[in-house]
Amino acid sequence: MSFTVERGDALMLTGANGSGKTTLLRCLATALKPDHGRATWEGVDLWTDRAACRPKLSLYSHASALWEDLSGPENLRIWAQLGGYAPNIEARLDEVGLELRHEPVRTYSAGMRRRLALARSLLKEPELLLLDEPFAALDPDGRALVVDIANKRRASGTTLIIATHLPDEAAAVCDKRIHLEAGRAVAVP
Amino acid sequence: MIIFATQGVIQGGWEYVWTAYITTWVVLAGYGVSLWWRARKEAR
Amino acid sequence: MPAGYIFGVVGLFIFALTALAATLRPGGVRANWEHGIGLYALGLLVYGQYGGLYLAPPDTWMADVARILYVHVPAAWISMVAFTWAFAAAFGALMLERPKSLPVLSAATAVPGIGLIGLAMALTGVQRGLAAFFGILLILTAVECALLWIGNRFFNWTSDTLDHISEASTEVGVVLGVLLLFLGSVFSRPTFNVYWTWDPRLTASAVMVLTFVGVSLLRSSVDDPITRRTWSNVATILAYINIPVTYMSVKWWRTIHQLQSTPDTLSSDMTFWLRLNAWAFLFLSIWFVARRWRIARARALAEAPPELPPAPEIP
Amino acid sequence: MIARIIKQTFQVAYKDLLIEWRSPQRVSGLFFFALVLVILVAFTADASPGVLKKTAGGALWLGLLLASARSLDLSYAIETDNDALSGMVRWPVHPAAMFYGKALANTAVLTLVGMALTPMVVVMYNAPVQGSWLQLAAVLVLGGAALAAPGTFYALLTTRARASSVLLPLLLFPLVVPALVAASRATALLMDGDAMGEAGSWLSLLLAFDLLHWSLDGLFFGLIVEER
Repeated sequence: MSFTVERGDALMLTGANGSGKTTLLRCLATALKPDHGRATWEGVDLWTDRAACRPKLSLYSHASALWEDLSGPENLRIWAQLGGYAPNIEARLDEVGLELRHEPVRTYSAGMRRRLALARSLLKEPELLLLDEPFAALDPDGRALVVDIANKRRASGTTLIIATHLPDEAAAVCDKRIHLEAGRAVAVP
Repeated sequence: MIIFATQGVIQGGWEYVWTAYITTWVVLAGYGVSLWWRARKEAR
Repeated sequence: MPAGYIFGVVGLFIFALTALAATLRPGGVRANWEHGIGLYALGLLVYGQYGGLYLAPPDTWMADVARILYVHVPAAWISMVAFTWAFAAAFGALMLERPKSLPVLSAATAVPGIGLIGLAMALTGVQRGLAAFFGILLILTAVECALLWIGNRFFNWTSDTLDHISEASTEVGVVLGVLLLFLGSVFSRPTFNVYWTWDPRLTASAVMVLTFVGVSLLRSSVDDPITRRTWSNVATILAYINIPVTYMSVKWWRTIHQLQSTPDTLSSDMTFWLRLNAWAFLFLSIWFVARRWRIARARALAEAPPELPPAPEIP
Repeated sequence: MIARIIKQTFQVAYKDLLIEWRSPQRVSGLFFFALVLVILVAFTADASPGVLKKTAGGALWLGLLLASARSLDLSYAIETDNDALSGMVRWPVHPAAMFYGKALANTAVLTLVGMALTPMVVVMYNAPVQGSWLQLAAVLVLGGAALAAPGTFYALLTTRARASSVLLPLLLFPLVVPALVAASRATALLMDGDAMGEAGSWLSLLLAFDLLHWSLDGLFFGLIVEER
């Protein structure tokens, strides 16, 4: 398969479990070396020049990359420091609808973790935001929040690629859609 | 039996020599056979 | 030239000839070319062991027990040699992932290497030894990089080729090392009256063998081929570099003096048989490595993913 | 670039130590684990007081070594729970910073456990320190660093490999034999009286081991941390 996204586009990837959505996103996020073929971002190869691409990309997936023994604000602060980003923690938490809590992440509910993980992936202010099942484990409020955040980012020029089982929710953000079947792009059923 | 060098010279000890040589041959031949066996298994 | 060397020269000649013939053969490499050196090694081994048992003179102090040396010492030397191959191949496998850097690195190590050797000529004492050591190390690196470049350019060597050689050499080294430890124990019973002494040589060998057993196990417990290659090559390099440090540390730790088992301290008749057996072990291990390399290559082919059609170009 | 790596190194180390600080049961668990081992060595050796005194250094370092294997496993468990390690690779945190940060934190934990363990060994093995306390502290720091650097390296390999809990000791323990020998000999000499002034040469061996592994392992870490 081969596809191109323009800057500021929002693309939806759909398909059954095991159709290759997550693998594709991980390749785009430089988490996985493509066995075959290649992907570029503004002409720069995503894998061979991954050092240059990584500051511009952000992947939000089921792996939250949070440290369980630290509190939510601490997690965000450390990630911001590691990347050298402005640690505007309270605004970030507010954006994803979390309060400033000092309990360790271990005590958080599944939905709260998802929101915190989303806040973490937004710390970078990425040019390309990859969302893997962003609506999973979230209540209707949470889903609306994700749609809202995604639309805001898109308006400010961020490119979005969303892999999801819920095309109806994602349709509120995306205007393009690719349907995958066994690793190949097929017509939307 | 071996008498541990009372006057400096060790006497006898052929049983140790034979142990050493036979072990060497068993190990080397055994490894060679295992290589042959594994190569055959891999070829199938 | 001492009499023992002629057998080595003949063996290396056979090896070079068969390898060259196999490489230059039109229509690809013929399987089993390494049997030539294997048969030669077997013949040498039978002759050498017979000589060690019956033809060599008994030692002045250890009498007939010293005959164990004709298997013990070659096992020690050649297990070390096999680990050296494993190290050199692991380094090569890492370098061949970036083949373009090879000529640069070769030149960048050759120049200071030659400079250091020149410096060593002018120096004396410890400084001379140090300069010579690092000079030789750099020149060896330069030579290996040059060889890797030639192999990559003209003989289609890849990272995988050398990784398989490293895998094979590690296993052969471990087999010889285990044999060495057992023989050392058999030898030490009549000479020191114990099965095991904590002398530096013995302890360092045991640690060395255990380290490489660990490397082999690491290799067998990683599933992804490329990850496995990188990890085990790095582990091989670290394990090899650790050998001299281990030896130094246990030497300082317990120093029980022990007869030196180098040819210089033995009578010339004994050195002849020692050399002969060492050559036999060397060629036998070359044969083993070659056989084991084929198995590793066959396994890699079996687990390789199926070929995909070429990817479309990105506009 | 270098300044950024150094900064990230300390940030990673700070993060690891903060996590240790937040769950102190981990470090205290390590301490008691090592203590039990030290006691068991004395029990099983069943040696006379004179001999026991000589084994004190060895027992201390054996306890620390076995505790270090546990502690290294745990130091990666916090990263792999939610895949924070891959998150750091892609953030991107420089591999060298990840290695040196984690190794520094592990060194700190091991040295701390060692320092708490030393008085226990002194009392139970009846081995009062006759050498200088400063040198003993140096042995603990350098020895902790010597276990931590290859440990941080190999623990990453083994957390991702199959049969990891068996593999780490098999890979790590033979490799750290020089450090173990040097640290335990130096400790024993400092406790039992260093008539020949040999402790210094053991310390320099330890230092050489540290230099070798802190440089090489940091260099190679980038090759192994990336999931291809």
